[in-house]
Amino acid sequence: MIAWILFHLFVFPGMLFTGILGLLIGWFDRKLSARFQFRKGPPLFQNFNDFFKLLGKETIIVKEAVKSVFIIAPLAAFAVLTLISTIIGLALFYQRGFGGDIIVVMYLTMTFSVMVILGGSATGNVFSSIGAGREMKLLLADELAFIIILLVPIIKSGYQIRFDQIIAVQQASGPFIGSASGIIAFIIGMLCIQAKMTLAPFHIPEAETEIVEGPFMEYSGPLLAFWKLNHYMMYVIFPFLLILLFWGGFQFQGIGILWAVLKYVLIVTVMIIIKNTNPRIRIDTALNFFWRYASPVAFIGVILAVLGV
Amino acid sequence: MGWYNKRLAKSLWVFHVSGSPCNNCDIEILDLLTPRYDIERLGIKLVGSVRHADVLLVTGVFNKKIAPKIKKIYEQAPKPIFVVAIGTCVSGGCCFKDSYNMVEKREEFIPIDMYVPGCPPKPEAMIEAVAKLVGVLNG
Amino acid sequence: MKANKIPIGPFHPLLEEAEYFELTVDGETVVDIDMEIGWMHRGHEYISEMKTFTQSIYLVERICGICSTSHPLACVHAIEDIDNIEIPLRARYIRTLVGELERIHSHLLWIGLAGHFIGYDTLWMWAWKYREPVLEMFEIISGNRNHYGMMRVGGVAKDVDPEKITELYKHLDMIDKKMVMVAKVVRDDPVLKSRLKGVGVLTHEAAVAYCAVGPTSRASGVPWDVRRDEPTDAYDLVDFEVIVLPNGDVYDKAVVRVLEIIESGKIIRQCLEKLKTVQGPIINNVKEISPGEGIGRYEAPRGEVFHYIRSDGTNRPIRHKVRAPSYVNIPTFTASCKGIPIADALITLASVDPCYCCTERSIKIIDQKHGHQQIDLLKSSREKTERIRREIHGN
Amino acid sequence: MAEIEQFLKDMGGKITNKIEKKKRLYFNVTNDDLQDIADYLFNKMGCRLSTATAMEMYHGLEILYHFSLDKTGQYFCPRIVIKDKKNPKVNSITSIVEGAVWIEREMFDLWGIEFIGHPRMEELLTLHHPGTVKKPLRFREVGA
Amino acid sequence: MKRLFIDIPALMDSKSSIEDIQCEYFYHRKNPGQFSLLEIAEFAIYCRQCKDAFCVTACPKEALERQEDRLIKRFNMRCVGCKSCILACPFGTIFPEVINYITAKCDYCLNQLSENPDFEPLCSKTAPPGTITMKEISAEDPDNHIFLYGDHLAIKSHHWRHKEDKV
Ligand code: SF4
Ligand code: SF4
Ligand code: SF4
Ligand code: SF4
Ligand code: SF4
Ligand code: SF4
Ligand code: SF4
Ligand code: SF4
Repeated sequence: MIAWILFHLFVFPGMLFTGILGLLIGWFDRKLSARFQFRKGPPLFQNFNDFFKLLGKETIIVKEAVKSVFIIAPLAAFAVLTLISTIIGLALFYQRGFGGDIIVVMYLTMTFSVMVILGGSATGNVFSSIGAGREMKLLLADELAFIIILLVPIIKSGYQIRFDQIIAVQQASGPFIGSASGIIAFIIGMLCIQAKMTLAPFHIPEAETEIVEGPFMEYSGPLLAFWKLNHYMMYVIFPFLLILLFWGGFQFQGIGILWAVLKYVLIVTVMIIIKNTNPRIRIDTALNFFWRYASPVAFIGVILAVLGV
Repeated sequence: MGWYNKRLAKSLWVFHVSGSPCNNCDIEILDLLTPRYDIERLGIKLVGSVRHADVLLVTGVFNKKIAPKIKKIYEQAPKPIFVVAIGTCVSGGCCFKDSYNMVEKREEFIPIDMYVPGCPPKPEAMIEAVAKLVGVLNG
Repeated sequence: MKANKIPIGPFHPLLEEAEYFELTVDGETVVDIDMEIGWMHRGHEYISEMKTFTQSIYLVERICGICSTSHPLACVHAIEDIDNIEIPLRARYIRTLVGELERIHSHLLWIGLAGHFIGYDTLWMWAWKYREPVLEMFEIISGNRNHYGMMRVGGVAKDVDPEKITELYKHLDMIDKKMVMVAKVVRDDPVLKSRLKGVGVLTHEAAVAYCAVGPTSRASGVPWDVRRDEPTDAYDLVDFEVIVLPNGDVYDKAVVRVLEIIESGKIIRQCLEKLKTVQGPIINNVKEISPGEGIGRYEAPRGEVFHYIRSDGTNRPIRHKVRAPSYVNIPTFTASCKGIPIADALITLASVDPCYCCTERSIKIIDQKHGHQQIDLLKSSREKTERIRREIHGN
Repeated sequence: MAEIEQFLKDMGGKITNKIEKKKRLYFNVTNDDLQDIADYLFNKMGCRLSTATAMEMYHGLEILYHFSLDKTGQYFCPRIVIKDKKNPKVNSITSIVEGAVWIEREMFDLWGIEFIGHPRMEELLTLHHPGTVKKPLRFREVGA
Repeated sequence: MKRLFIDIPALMDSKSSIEDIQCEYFYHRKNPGQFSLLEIAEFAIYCRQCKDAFCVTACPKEALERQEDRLIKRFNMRCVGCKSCILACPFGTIFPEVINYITAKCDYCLNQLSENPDFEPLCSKTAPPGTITMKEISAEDPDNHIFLYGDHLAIKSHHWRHKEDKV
């Protein structure tokens, strides 16, 4: 039993699986982005090379930094993501869940953002602090909409707050994305993900050329490697979450495998296209957008879900 | 360290340090990133923070005002770090070596691993330098 | 405060020369600006005085990679001014050809960067893409992409053969079309227009008081262009217009530059046409420079480059003074930046084209009311563009 | 050249050692007359101050101002000779020509010439220099 | 008339290096004006004025030219300091250290002399005593091997023409 838990946590579908898949899909992202800019893009295993290289580098802890927070933040964030990926993966691949897991995941994603904020502000660097501040505001912006859309599958699955139940309902009666409320929630969900992963147009905290990579500016070596890995793991976690909540999860019989891969790649591709065709927006525009438009729309989705549409 | 070096060779992140150059080397470095030469193919990426760098591209004859800053930059970089000197300026002082405002030994401020001569070196020459560096790392 | 020490100044992601600006702001408005230079001081004048005249030409070429033919040109003009040395006609056309090509490449570089600064990256990519053929033309003419080494006292170092001319025509035809396109974009794009119009105005009076030169002053209605006022080389033999606009804002400066690109294209065509027929030597072999002083200037892409050379009859100068255009243009910030919103500060700084990378993208800002803080200029600049874009396109 | 004649007529009493070349006019003025000459050239004739060159000659330091009359391409170059190499002082023309601020600061930096009446007489190039520099940068004592 | 007087044999014999002599003009300190004087002396006094001058033919940059007064002159904007002329001269009259790529010119400190007739140039102060001096010399004195060149230069050396009784 313990062995299985460890296996799930560290190998499949947790740390190892998510990490590797994330790095691969990260390559996909870079390659596609390069094609958008008429370039060739990096080779397939680029992200692995980057990751292992960073592991071997020196870690510089800045004098001004709060040492413990500085070190713990990326590792804790990594642990949080591993946990999320395990929970989501278990639901997706083994149809296993536990009561309230959806709420746990919700809290964990929030914890991750908090880790970024802590890590950024721990460095004592102005630019990092600006980045951390922006991350905080972005969290404020997208969190409400994110929580609201989580309600939709819960309502639609008959007030089940378990992933396995949500999947079961969808497999029985078709994915939620087929319904009006489902599609609304899915679209808002995509936007929230874009913000949570700080991809364009919401890459405000990491604005590379402006504030020199934001919260992660002062990180180097293994700690930076973990931040990068975290980033790529999110490329797995969030699309999986969307598939799980709205798109009926994965089936692993026959054509189902292909279909599963397709679903995943489709979501990621859409994310990358959004990322490459949009300029950066301002933080208050983002706040405005989420509070004024996204959240109310998400709320309409919830009402529709209650009405059963 | 062979395995690690191979990883390193495939993932060189560069940071650009300019110490009183004439800009031309810098422009040619930027040219490397444009679609025409696209060094991301080789895993090379221009990063914005010196903390993320594996390679420092140094240009220019350091004048006395900027040299201490360059030393500081080097200290901020995580080791192992490679320093590639782009242009004749860094390697030989070019035509500025007689000036009163130049530091005499640039190596005192930043240990240089590789020189790419040329004024400015062609982008192809810089790519070759990278290839050499990769070759060294691969053993 | 540690913020002052962040090496954001000298070393910034997209290649910077080190230059340090200090803005004093009151709320959102810039009230004062201070600049610190000297990170690039290499003692050119001093070195030049230890070299021969011929060596000096190649030395001043290395003042900067962007104006890398304007300085040698002004330098040879100064040497030739000492003795009124005659230059063969063919050499004059070649000099003009190289000088105008450089103007195109430099202005394109600026337009691209200005686009980047206001968050208009398409323009950036465009401009830089079309800059490549210009560099190729340089490679055809001189064999090098950047430092051409074409100038000599009394002429030029390399000839332009007929087969080179045909190839240059090919490149030129291509660039010409694109340039008209770029000009159209800069002049007609509503977003660009409302983003740049009325921003960072340098009044006519201020331009005169600060002795500004080049596009910076011509956009403020100061109609001076060394090419026309003191025609050297082939400038009195070719037709071109001096572009002067009245308003002094960033928009006018941009328009002056794009129109100049088109004018340069015309000049290049005329030169190539003449080079087909005008034959003769390309250098007048100079034996000796007599004692005396000479002033040479050339209208570089950024304005008048000024060289003063004093000779004592030997083969090296006893005083060589160089004044680059940015040196007089940068102090105009004091006039043009006061009272403008922070979001406009960066593009205003960039508008005089202070050597492409002189302008810092993030600047230490001292807020008179709230103490020190860091504000991201590039960001606020881009945000404003975004805002205008929304207003124009309706969300 | 009408401008030169007019100039010589109005200011002829203040200038010495006139050297006339094609489109160039070099002449010596005294420190006291400098501001008058600059005022005349800049405000009355509409010249532009290209720059000023300081140089070290056997008899002391020289400052050569370059006023450009852009309409005709004519240059007027007033020259000032400072005999006192140890402690050179000149009247500043910044009150007349705003653009001279940096030019004069640079001369202070390189040659140690002090400009009387300059609003901000401090180094331009070596301001906040981290190391110790021998100032002024260019000045060498003759015979050393 | 005051002339700058150079005693070349004494200068060559003196142990101090010729490079140590300084010139009043700081900007050409590393290569002071005496070199140009020595060059003049070489071409004026030692040179045999070959009819078909080897040095002129040898120069790849056409920097050497025979002037109307039959003396050879080097034009320094053309000379690249290759020293071929030195190799070519069959009489060994051109000394390598004198033919410089970067040249400086002596103006006999005329400016300073006009202000102060008793002026003593820096070269005279820094040279071995007696080898370079500013002094009153009214006429050539072949018996003491003192020859004039131009208005301001007096050279003490063995003139080949005088030796062969051609003057
Ligand atoms: S030859 Fe070129 S690279 Fe060498 S010192 Fe001279 S300018 Fe520099
Ligand atoms: S090596 Fe040449 S091109 Fe490069 S910075 Fe130095 S002078 Fe400029
Ligand atoms: S004005 Fe700028 S681009 Fe031109 S030479 Fe000077 S530094 Fe270079
Ligand atoms: S006489 Fe004067 S100029 Fe001539 S070498 Fe002596 S010090 Fe120099
Ligand atoms: S050293 Fe000068 S003069 Fe003599 S051969 Fe060479 S180039 Fe000619
Ligand atoms: S050094 Fe000068 S003269 Fe000699 S071969 Fe080279 S270019 Fe020709
Ligand atoms: S120096 Fe040597 S290689 Fe050169 S020409 Fe003379 S003998 Fe030939
Ligand atoms: S070869 Fe010698 S002796 Fe003959 S002219 Fe030339 S320098 Fe004089």
